[in-house]
Amino acid sequence: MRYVIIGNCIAAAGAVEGIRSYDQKGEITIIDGERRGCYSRPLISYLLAGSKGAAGLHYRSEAFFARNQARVIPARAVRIDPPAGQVELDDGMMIDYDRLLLATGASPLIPELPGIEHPRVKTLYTWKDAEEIAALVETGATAVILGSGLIGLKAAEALHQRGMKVVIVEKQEQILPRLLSPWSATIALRHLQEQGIQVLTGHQAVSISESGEVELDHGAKIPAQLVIVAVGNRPNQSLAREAGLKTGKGIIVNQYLQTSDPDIWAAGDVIETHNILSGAAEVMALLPLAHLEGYLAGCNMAGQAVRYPGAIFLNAVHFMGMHIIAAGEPNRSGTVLQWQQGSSSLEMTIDGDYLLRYIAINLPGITGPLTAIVEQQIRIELKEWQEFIREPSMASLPAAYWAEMRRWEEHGGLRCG
Amino acid sequence: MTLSLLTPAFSVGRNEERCIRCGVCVNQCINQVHHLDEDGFMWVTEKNCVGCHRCAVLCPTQALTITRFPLDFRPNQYWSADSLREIYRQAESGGVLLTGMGNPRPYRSYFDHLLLNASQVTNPSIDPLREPMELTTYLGDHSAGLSEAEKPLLKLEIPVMFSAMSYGAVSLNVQKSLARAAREMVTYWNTGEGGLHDEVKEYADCTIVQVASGRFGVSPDYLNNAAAIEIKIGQGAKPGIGGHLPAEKVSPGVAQTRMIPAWSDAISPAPHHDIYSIEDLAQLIETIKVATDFQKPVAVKVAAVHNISAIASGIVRAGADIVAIDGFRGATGAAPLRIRDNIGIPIEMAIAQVDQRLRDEGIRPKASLVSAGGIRNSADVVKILALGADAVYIGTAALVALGCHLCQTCFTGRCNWGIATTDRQLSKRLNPEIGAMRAINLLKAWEHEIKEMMGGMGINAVDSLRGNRLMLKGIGLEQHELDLLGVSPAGA
Amino acid sequence: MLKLEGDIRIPAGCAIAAVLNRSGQRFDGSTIIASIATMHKRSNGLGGGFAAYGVYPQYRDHYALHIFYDDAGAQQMCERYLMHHFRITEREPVPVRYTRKIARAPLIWRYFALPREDSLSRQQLGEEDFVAAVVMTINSDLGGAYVVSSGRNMAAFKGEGYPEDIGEFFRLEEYQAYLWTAHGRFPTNTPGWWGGAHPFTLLNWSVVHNGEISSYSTNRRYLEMYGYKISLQTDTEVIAYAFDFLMRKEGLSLEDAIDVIAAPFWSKLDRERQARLRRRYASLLLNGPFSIIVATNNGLIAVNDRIKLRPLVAASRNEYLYVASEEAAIRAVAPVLDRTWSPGGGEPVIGLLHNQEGLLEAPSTGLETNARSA
Amino acid sequence: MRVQSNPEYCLGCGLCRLYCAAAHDGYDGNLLKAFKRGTPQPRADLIVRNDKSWLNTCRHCHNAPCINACLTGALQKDDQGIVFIDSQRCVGCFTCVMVCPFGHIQPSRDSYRVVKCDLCRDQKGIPACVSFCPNGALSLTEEVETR
Repeated sequence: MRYVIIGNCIAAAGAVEGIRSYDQKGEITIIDGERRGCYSRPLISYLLAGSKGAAGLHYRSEAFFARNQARVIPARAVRIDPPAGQVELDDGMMIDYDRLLLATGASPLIPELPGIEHPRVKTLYTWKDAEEIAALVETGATAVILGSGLIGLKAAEALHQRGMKVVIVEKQEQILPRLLSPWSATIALRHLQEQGIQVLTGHQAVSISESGEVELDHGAKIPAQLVIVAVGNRPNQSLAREAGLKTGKGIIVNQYLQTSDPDIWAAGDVIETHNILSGAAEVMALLPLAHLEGYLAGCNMAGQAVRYPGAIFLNAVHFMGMHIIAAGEPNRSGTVLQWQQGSSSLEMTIDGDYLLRYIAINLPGITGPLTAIVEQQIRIELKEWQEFIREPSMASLPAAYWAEMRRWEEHGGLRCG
Repeated sequence: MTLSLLTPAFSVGRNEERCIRCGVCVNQCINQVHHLDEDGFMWVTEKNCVGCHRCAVLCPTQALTITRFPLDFRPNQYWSADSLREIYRQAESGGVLLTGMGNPRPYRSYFDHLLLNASQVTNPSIDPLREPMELTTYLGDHSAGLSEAEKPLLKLEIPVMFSAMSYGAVSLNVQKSLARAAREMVTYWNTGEGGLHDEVKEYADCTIVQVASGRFGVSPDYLNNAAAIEIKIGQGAKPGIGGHLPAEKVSPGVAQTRMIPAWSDAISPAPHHDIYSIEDLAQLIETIKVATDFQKPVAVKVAAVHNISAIASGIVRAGADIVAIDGFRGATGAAPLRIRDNIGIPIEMAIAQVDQRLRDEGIRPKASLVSAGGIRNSADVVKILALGADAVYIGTAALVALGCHLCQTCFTGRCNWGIATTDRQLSKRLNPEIGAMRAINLLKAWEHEIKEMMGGMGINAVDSLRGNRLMLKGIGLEQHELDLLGVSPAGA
Repeated sequence: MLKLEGDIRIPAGCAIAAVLNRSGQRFDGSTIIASIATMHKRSNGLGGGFAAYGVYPQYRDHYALHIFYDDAGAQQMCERYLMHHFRITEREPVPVRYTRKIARAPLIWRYFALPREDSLSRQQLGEEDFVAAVVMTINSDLGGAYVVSSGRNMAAFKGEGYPEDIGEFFRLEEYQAYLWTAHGRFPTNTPGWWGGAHPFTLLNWSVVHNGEISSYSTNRRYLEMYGYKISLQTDTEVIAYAFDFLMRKEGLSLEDAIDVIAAPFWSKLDRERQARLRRRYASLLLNGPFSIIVATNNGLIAVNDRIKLRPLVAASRNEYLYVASEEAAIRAVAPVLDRTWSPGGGEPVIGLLHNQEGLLEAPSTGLETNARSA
Repeated sequence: MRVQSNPEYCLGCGLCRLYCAAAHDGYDGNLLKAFKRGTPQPRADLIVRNDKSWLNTCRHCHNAPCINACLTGALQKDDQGIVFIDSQRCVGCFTCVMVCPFGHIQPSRDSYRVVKCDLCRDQKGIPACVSFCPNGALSLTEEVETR
């Protein structure tokens, strides 16, 4: 059996583990378009900040691939020929596959702005990006960050640590709009500001001048040494599309992570994932899902039939000493419970007897159970949550949760995997 | 209330170089001796300390020492510190002094004045590691002729049984521990007078159920869910008085097992109100035998009192298959201090006298003799068997194996070791798996030692130790004591 | 002051031997003397003795009472007591041969006697129980008198000295018997008392014994419960009484009696009856090292303790059965043997006269009846 | 393989936490030194709820969510099936904390990384919590793999 994986990323590593759980013999070939090995994308901001060396970026070492007998080819795939069962590489080589995994990931969105092509306007998505930005860092100079999502904030943190003045420009009225509620965003914002980061919400850039000056929609102009564009990502599905696979916002897969072509699977940021809470298929570009999806796709490629039940939105981000963890459905409303003490806060949205979403700031310890409660839709009455939120801790988690945990331990039954 | 004149009994020492403020002492002491405040200061309330050592044993850095509170009265050989304190207590409370466990007073222990024999040259000692060494013991009426049907007997692979300790006086986990150990070692545990909890019913084959004056939990099912039935007339710790399980210990589990309302006092009358004479006892024995279809031996337990020989003879003649005699060192969950410390006679004397009396009357084969109260170790077992007992009951020793530190405050129900309590949180502290293992270990250790001692004597069956008083010599005893024990002095 | 046997319990090592002619043919005492003499080193000159069966055919219905007296006063007192309970047909000193090797001999007399009818009915006892009671009373209550043997057509000869010297002293070459047992003693002090030597007897039972019963006190206190008076404090006495109790009083077979005194281990019991016997007679298990020869008029049984802590060898040749502590003692008198074997622990060697099924039925059952009516 | 906690016999004394902390944070498991000199942190927390308490240890799940979620590859499973963390690679993102349904993985005191049960794989013998539990409430078990 010849397994080919396009993309040497988190999902690819998961797929290798999945395949090798069931098939010790088949050939595994990984096509590494970035030619950087299997590294962890979120760590590039640490590289930029200087807190982590290049060696620390690797998600799986070369030894891992050697041990699992996975051949890594430093090349970019340019075309897939499903009828022939071949992948064409940028050097013209053709690779035969029996089972193919598309783990092509995503790319940053680039807004159409005058001056966006300016050489000091960068995205922070790849290792190469980080190196290029690092070369432009100038202590004391200003860096403007467009977007206050995860990448924007991690970029802000890194540049701040490198001694730059950082200005974040966020089009929405709050920071981290996809992650936080307005209430919790205010708390986070205060923290950012206390750390010396300037945040302009409700504004967007309209142009970038020759000198690198960023002009905002209300006319303000910020002279910048460096502009980082972090306004979102988009799945890299051109290969799939050209090969005739069904796509939507991302590649469309069934519950076995199989594309419309039965010999081709897809995993990671490039696919549409079933959102357990909304029931819709959505692009959920979340690292924790990438590994699991890769793993399950790998299992299935090796002949298993393991179902992927889908996922929920969840994210943990850490910047400038603040830990934000949030999971659940941001778009549905319900009863909101809030708790705040010192720098910690917790906000929970409850619909009927179900927890829809939580946002925990500097309160990481209890988030695992809360995620499980959201994801597994464990039924817990509102009044129990009202009791819990008085003093949120592991010990005060509702009894129904512990009962469910005992049931899992006795019978197994985590829905994922 | 005026100032109490009582000073603490114990002093709690904390080595600051070792204390790491982990709080284990705080969370383990139900008496709230230790307190850790928000500023990291440790406080002790010494007057609450009963000297049970729970904190010191669990302290991971051995930072704690418990000593007697160093406050001496002016020396007085007659008015001891204890006698003064007892008066202070009564002057403050106006009540009977309560205590737990057995008589601690320095009366002579005859066990400590008896020495065992061993073989040298003229006959070989036997090595129990190389040769079989039999401790198999059958308790009951052995008098039936070979042509008659044999009477029901209890088979023991070690002549050591666990004394009656009721659920209520002790936690259910104690009973579970002892029941498992009894089964593993092929011996018996005794329910005491508190009925039989559902969770220990499965141990019927190694259970002796007790029928005492309170008749708690007694039913035909109860009698039949056992290997033998014991009628308790009295116990060594408090001869002549009944029992009182304070309401605080009558948890719903205890209540259900005893068939009484929860959180109410469980009172056992001093006498059985259907036994005012020996013939009444004979009738109860017969009744129980009928109720159990003559399939189970019936034991009668009495405290060792002054005329024990005559009493025992009467009990045998009343039809008991086993006579259990509880010496004055026998323990209890609760007893008035004056009674515990001043009533009864030593078990060594009682067994020696009863065994001889039953032989003199030619009725010794009609019943087995079980010695209870104050058996501390395997040598005590060997000595009491040589004096004439068929087997022993151990209570205190068994509880000590489970963790009891003899603080003598069982009656409070606040046992830090999870033994003499029915509180759920405290009961947890005795994991019956560990309890059983420890009790089994104790019996196995004694088994080895008994075999070593028997082997030394050149005896390879416990049958030949029973009543073998030539194996004993008295040391430091007066002639009349030697005569009563039926042994000769060391050197003679 | 040294205490006598009976005042204290004295452990002893020993030699034992027995020769039986199964057809009841009698032979003189020189054979058994030669046999026991071979094991000279197993004794130390402080005790030797013999039991002989078939020696008094002319008085086979009488109880032959051999009695030691310390002095004439004791004899007078004892004889008065005897007269009270027995009709005495014959009374004479036991003939002896004085030699230098034997010293401190007591007065040794023998009586051929039958119980007095009136005395018997007064006591409300069977004849044998009656005789046993008289013997025990003399031994325990009458100072200076000691009944050496009290059976029918049998006698015990014993004293202080090496067994071969005792044999010479009692002129055993002049006696004819079909069954002889012998004993050479190695006591661990010098009791200087003739009564302490083996064999020990009661009625027709005689026991010679090598060993020490560690269960002595247990066995003794059990037997005392049934009226046995233990006067000598010897293991041998206890063994004799144990057999008397089990077989004569409790009516056990020989096999059952062996299963009691040398009971198999619980783990090796193969019959429920053995277990029952062990449970009922637990206190009669003889525990400790021993080899014993128990004899009656019908024959003998030799047995070891159950883990064989003392030596015992058996052999046969034609009508003869030999038992001894050492094979040499047998070879010395019977160089050619059909079979020799070393019985295992608790495994009895049983030698019975022809046509006898057990040790107990006396060959003179009929005669006993005659004796009573006479 | 995992440590199983039996609330029925857990006393809530917390010795497991103490010995766990000492076993992991230097001083060779010397409790006294570890606590007097350092600020050791237990790898598993004791949960005390009303009348019950238990050690919330790692279940060492098969297809462990924490491993799936780990950004850096710091969380791994060894040949014995023990899920452990390579602290050098942990950046303290707490994604694993977020996805551990049992709430076992916890931030370190300094918040720069996470700590979790590793069954004392660096030491010989059974885990410290199990060996020092005074009441047998903890046991090392092979069974029950939570998926």
